[in-house]
Amino acid sequence: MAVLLVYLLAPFVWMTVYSLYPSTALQTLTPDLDPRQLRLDSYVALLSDPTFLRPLANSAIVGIATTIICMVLGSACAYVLARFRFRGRQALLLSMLTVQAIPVIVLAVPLFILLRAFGVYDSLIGLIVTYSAFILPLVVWMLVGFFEEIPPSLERAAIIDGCNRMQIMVRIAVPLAAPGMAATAILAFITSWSDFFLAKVLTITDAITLPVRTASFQGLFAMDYTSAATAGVITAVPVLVLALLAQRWIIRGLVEGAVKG
Amino acid sequence: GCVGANSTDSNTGAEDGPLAPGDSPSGEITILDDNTNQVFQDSTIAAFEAATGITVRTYTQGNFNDLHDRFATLFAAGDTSIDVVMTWAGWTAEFGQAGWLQELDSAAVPDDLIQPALDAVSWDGKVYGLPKFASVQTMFWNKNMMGEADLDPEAGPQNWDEFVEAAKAMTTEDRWGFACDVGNPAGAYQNFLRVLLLNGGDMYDDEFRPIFNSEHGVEALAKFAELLTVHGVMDPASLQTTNASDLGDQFARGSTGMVFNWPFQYAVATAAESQLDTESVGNGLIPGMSVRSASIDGSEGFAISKFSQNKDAALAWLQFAASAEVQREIVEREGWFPVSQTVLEDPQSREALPVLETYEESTQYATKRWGVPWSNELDQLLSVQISDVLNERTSAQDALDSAAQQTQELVDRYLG
Amino acid sequence: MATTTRRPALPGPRDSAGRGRGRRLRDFRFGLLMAGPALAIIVLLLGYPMGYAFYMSLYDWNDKLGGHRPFVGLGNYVALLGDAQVHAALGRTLVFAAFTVIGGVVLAVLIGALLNVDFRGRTVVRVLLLVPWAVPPVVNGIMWKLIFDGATGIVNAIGLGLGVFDERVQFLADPDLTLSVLIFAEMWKLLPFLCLLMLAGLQGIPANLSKAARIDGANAWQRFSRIIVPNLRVPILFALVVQTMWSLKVFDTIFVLTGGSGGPAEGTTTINFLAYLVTFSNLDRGYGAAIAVIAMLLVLVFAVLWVVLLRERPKGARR
Amino acid sequence: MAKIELVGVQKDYGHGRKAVRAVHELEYTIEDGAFVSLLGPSGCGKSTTLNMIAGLEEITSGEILIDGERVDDLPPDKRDLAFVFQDYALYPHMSVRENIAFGLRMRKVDKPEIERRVADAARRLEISRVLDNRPRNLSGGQRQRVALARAIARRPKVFLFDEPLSNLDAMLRDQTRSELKLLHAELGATSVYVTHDQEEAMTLSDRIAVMSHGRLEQYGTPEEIYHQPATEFVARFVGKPKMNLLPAVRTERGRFAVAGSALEVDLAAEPDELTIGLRPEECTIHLAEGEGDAVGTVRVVEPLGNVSDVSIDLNGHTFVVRTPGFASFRVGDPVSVDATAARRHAFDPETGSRLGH
Amino acid sequence: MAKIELVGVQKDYGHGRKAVRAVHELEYTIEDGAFVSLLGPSGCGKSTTLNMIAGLEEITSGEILIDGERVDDLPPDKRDLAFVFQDYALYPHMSVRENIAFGLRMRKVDKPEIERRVADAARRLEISRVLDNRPRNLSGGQRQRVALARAIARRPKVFLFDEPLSNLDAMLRDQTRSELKLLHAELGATSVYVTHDQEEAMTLSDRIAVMSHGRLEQYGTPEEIYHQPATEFVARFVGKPKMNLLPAVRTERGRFAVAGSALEVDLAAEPDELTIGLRPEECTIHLAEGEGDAVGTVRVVEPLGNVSDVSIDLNGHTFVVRTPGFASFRVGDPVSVDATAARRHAFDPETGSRLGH
Ligand SMILES: Nc1ncnc2c1ncn2[C@@H]1O[C@H](COP(=O)(O)OP(=O)(O)OP(=O)(O)O)[C@@H](O)[C@H]1O
Ligand SMILES: Nc1ncnc2c1ncn2[C@@H]1O[C@H](COP(=O)(O)OP(=O)(O)OP(=O)(O)O)[C@@H](O)[C@H]1O
Ligand SMILES: [Mg+2]
Ligand SMILES: [Mg+2]
Repeated sequence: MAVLLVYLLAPFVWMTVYSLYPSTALQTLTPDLDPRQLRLDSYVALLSDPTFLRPLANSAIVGIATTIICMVLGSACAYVLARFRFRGRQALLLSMLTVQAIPVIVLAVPLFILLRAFGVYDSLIGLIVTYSAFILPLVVWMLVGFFEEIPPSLERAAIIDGCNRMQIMVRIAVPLAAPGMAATAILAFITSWSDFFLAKVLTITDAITLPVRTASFQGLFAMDYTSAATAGVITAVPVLVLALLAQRWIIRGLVEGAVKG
Repeated sequence: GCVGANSTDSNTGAEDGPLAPGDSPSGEITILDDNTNQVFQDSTIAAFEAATGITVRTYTQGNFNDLHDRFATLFAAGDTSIDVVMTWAGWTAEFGQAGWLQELDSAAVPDDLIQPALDAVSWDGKVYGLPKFASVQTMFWNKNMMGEADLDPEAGPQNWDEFVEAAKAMTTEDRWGFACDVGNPAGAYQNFLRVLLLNGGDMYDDEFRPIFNSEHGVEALAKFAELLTVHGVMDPASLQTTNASDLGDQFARGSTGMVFNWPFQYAVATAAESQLDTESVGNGLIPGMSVRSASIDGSEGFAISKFSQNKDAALAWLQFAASAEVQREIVEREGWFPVSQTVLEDPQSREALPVLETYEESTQYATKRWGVPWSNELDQLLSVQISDVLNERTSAQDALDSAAQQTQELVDRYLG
Repeated sequence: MATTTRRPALPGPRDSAGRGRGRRLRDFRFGLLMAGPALAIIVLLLGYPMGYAFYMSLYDWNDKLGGHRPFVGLGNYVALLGDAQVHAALGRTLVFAAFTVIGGVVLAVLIGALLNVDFRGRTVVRVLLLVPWAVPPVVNGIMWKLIFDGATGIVNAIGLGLGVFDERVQFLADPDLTLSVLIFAEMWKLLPFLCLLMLAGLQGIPANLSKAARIDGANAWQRFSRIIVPNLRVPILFALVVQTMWSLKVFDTIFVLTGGSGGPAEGTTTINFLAYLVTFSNLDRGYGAAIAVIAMLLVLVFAVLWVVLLRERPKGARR
Repeated sequence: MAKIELVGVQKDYGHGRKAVRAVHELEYTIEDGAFVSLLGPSGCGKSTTLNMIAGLEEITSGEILIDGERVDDLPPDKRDLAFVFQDYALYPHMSVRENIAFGLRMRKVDKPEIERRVADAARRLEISRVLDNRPRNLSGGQRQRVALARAIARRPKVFLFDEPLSNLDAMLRDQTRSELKLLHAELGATSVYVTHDQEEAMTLSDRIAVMSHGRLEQYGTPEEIYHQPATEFVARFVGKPKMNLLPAVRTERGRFAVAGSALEVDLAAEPDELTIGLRPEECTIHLAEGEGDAVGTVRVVEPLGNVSDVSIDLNGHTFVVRTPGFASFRVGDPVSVDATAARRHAFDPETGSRLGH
Repeated sequence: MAKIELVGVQKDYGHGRKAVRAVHELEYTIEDGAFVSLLGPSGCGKSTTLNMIAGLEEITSGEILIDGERVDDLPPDKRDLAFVFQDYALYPHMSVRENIAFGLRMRKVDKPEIERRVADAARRLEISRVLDNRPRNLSGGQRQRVALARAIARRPKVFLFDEPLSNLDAMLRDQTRSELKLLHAELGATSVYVTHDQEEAMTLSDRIAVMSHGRLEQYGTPEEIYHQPATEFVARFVGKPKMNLLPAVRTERGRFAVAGSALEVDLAAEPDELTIGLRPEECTIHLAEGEGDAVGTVRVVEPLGNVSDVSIDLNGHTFVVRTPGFASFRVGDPVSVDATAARRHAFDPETGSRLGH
């Protein structure tokens, strides 16, 4: 188990170390981990650099907005798919999963043209809408599983108690699926927060996101490992914190729905 | 930058012909540059605005590695929000051929431009922009290591054999005589092109037939590979080094005796964190095999987007950036080479940047880049072959024959 | 597909012939109102580009040829068949997928079984399993570069320090080694999720099954191989399907780990990455789109393959 | 106030050729204030019937009238009824108080009134102390009470119960059953109660509707059901231990012999062959004294404390007799059966319907 | 062939300060060939005891001997026993045939022998026709039989059952119970049977071990358990309807009055206060004729067919009497109780242990 723990943590820890020490101290055969060498310079530098803060803010805005859109539209859609029987339902559900198979590469150029046509290229709105489209199928797929787990008798009880469909969804189904919804929301956030490729293609300047900025420390004439590691840590920490805070729900939500035969 | 869809402007009428300087351009322009230069942001823009009355609405720096994809998407969609883009030899050919860059009239081109720098913004006889700085590789060496190896620290090796001997002498348990950056396709191409020129070879003949698999080429590649496989003087990490900056850092760490690198190496090697200083950095011509020396070009410039709505103003920026005033600053503050002969010959420049001397010397020898529309494909296929050679999976002859044959297909596709 | 069995038919409000037409109409309107926006976004932003991409793949659409883009029908697809670069990329993709998907799932089952045993600190390990999962791919790429760099990476420092290697190993210089590093990096990121998947599956297996097998005289390995694994069929299938999709889509890590090149010497250029290079570096959009379409088909083929391979024998079938 | 009439009610699931009839032509009336159980084995259509009364399922054909009014097109919440589900269907995200109040809030009852009713319902069911808990923190019995409280707080005309006790353990079930009976006596509202447990149906109901395969087998008081089962199915389903049902052939007029055995029964019936039914607790056995006396051998003795059930092998047929105390019989003992004191039931072997009185 | 002795067996879950004792000092012997039930409410340690006998749980202290040999360190498969689980624990991915054969295959029994035994077990339990099905395609009753078949195919010395009938519906449960009893008679192997259903324990067992809170309350034959309950717990737990247990105070020597009511009972016991126990089926009631005669009022009447249970309010205490037939009593009737014919049970109100004989 210790081995497993080291395996899980060591890489990330090493990157954190990298962000805290001058790279000259580490790029040798005997890394010098003298704590006196420890410095937060690179964090201070990055967190006071507008060209880094802007992407940070962009990512946060895009992540939150995407999550909200996905959860609102996704739960409405998933609820219908979970509770109504109609022809093509299975196919629709499956296609939600199949969307996962689409390589983003193939969509980049057409998406660009589309966003440009609507005047939302290189804007946060453009990213939000695009991410929503990519993440929604996954959200719907997961939420359908959660909604289906709600005992039908609860909804029947609500009908008897005088709820209409909308009220059932808002007052019964959604609160009951809360753990699953939380997990799904976090997944949605992480997915949009982590995306690199679409952000790379669909933004130039204004709407650059954190991963793009983070990757850009690999410059042609300026490979700044310390900053890259720092940016890596800064990019990863919010999702790590989120994931750890909500770990119980995530494990349940992410995995159990998938496992139930 | 927001995207203005298909607005028709006064300038579109001139779309078909090359662009000549207009009278008193005005208005706004948007510039998308890479992040090599700080000087524009720091002072040039203000000076430009003061001098011309044109407003630079936004000046944005992108990461060089990201820019290609962005430009490609922008141009493909006919984006009108960017007026000026950064360019270099590869992109000039590629985007120029795609019809995405505005051709310039000869009236717009200053006449004292250094040839390789002008080449970097030209393709197929047309000029698509103006250079913003010149960049040529020279040799840098670690004088301390030279001294420790009982070599004369002041005089670098004069030819390839001396170079190999010096590299051998400097290679120890944890130091290497030589290192380079063949880790990615562009690097592979550059390193090959350099030795090819050093051995008196060339990429194409007059009809753009690939001839790099000539005897010169094969011998050059073989000799290059021998650094690693026979002499053991090339740091094996060179095979994974994907950019010049890693190489520069490596040299600055004092673990490599000699590198062929771009001008910025000097600044890196003499910076505070470096193990070296002005005293211990040696600089000179790259030693040749069958010729005295040769080098490769990495000059950058600005070009005007075909979809720009204010090409006159954009041209004004291009010209301003190439002007002596700005070029001096680039030399003094950033350590790049100037694009104009005038500034190059100015003693003041020489004083600010000692390596300029080597640069001036190098202008006597072949300095090429061969930016072509198929640069990306070529880099890619060449990198596979060169990697095979370096890993001793194939011979230099077979590798280059195969590469030449594939290149011929590309030439046919793009020029046929 | 595995997932078709997953949705039990729930007794929802059902309508019968002749009556309740009003209710049906209400339901329909409600359904449309609720599901409509999401479906519209998905169809517009995924459906349209998909169609457009397919359309592009039917043209010799190379931006560097100027505006000239002749219709070639399936020409791009035909060209694909004879393209050595594509073949090589496909081969790499299969190797990568074989390790990450099959290797990943096998390891996940084993580790999952280990984690399912009660031991102190089990919860801690389970929670920490989320760490790799949450690390963004770009960061993942940077991280492994810092670790495996041939000149400055910590692995070399440790390896040399412990005397495991005689000299620095250039992990990222040799195409095959780099692919291994990539597989390793991806494994790190994906294994935890697969383990969680298996854990959840394992917890769904009644504890008494194992006890019954003990009474029946099965030893630990027999219980694992004959009782536990067959009962993990559904999670394994799900893992195979989604992991196949994810593995064949990997892009960010490759991009960052190899400085955007898919190198060295195309060593990490998977079919997906090749589609990127062709589309964005070479600006050969028609051909790139065709490669991407093929990549997508490949995923679907595998997904179907898994389902067929692991589908339960029809009931009553004899061994 | 609430009389429920079922008129030719049928229910099909699915459409067209795939349609399956779950309920066939139900026709009976549940009187105002009555407690009626729907009794039958799993899958016989009990829940379907209840759901149709509630309006949770549509009726395929026929009509349901509440107080003489057709309710077919009335949504459930307009029918003024409360439903207690087998799994209680408590809202897990609400406290007990909110659970009870929810139906009232949805009906826009004003706040003070809601509070009064919640308090009242909680008091009756002795759950006042757990009003602020979440359902998950309650025991099974408490949850059951919350479900009941939620129903009675609404003060509906009709209560519908779908196997409300089946998730409780045996002891709690018996206790709650008694309380349910008291509650109904107090409230007096019409109640329809679905169960597959004949004991529950017998002890609780004014009338029982026994169903099988979607059809009504018998509708009557517990006493009628027990003493005058209308069909062989009802006879077998009601009573514990099960009624002995044996094929019999007429030996002479008014006298029938249980197939192949020495057990003979007097019965005024016409056919040559019929199924005879004798309740185990109305028969007696004694050790056979001589060879001729024996009609069977003891197979199993199951002591229950005050009584023991003895299974006898009657020439291949099993015959059960309930005897008092810990029976002294041993497995293999030859015994003779005395059925003279037993009420005789006879059924048509073909149709299963009751013969004679 | 298989006598099981428990000597001071204890079981703690958890370690150190967090340890919880699930089973306390069990000490009894299960004779060879006997059918012994472990009876008690949920959580009393029945399964834990059974698992310790099986070797699925370790013993914290004490010893278990099978045929005089300590088995503490023997793994389950070396103890030669079969286990039938409450949820049957059939391997879902194997056919019925494979399920039955699995234990034999693991023991390297040769093929023809396996086939013979599988066929034999299937025949006995009448599941030959479903041998090639997967468990999920079987009904609950069939699954139960497969679990039994799997156990008997092994032909072990000892059978262990953990509530094997509790997942069956009432009818099937009664039927399977009888069959189980027959099966035991045929096979004669020592059987230990865990249940919380007193009826099952009574009807099936040679001896019953009643447990509560991890402790043994009484070990004896069904008759002893029923007629001589050793503790108040046993008295309350065994018998249906439940024994009436009421606090009583001595009024005069040998005479006790049930707290605050007119019901008096003769009893030869010493203490001033005790708990008196009377079985409902041993008491009778009649309508009170005059005021003075009445000792209580009828609260609930629950007809069961041949008998009815009448709950009486005895000055705040509930007293149940079982009366024959459909009782004619009505709720509110004043009645008097006659307990003269009833066996008297008396318990110490503090310790709960039996007083007197
Ligand atoms: N939504 C449905 N779709 C199709 N068939 C159904 C549906 N609901 C019930 N049925 C079928 O209708 C029949 C009657 O079902 P119902 O639920 O009314 O039985 P029940 O008597 O309540 O049984 P149980 O005691 O198991 O609850 C069954 O055969 C069942 O399979
Ligand atoms: N693995 C365990 N860890 C900790 N405590 C346990 C464990 N298993 C059982 N217990 C505790 O031991 C006690 C006895 O449990 P056991 O399962 O033997 O009860 P039981 O009589 O079989 O009950 P049931 O009828 O519910 O099956 C219970 O209080 C239970 O909570
Ligand atoms: Mg039902
Ligand atoms: Mg148990």
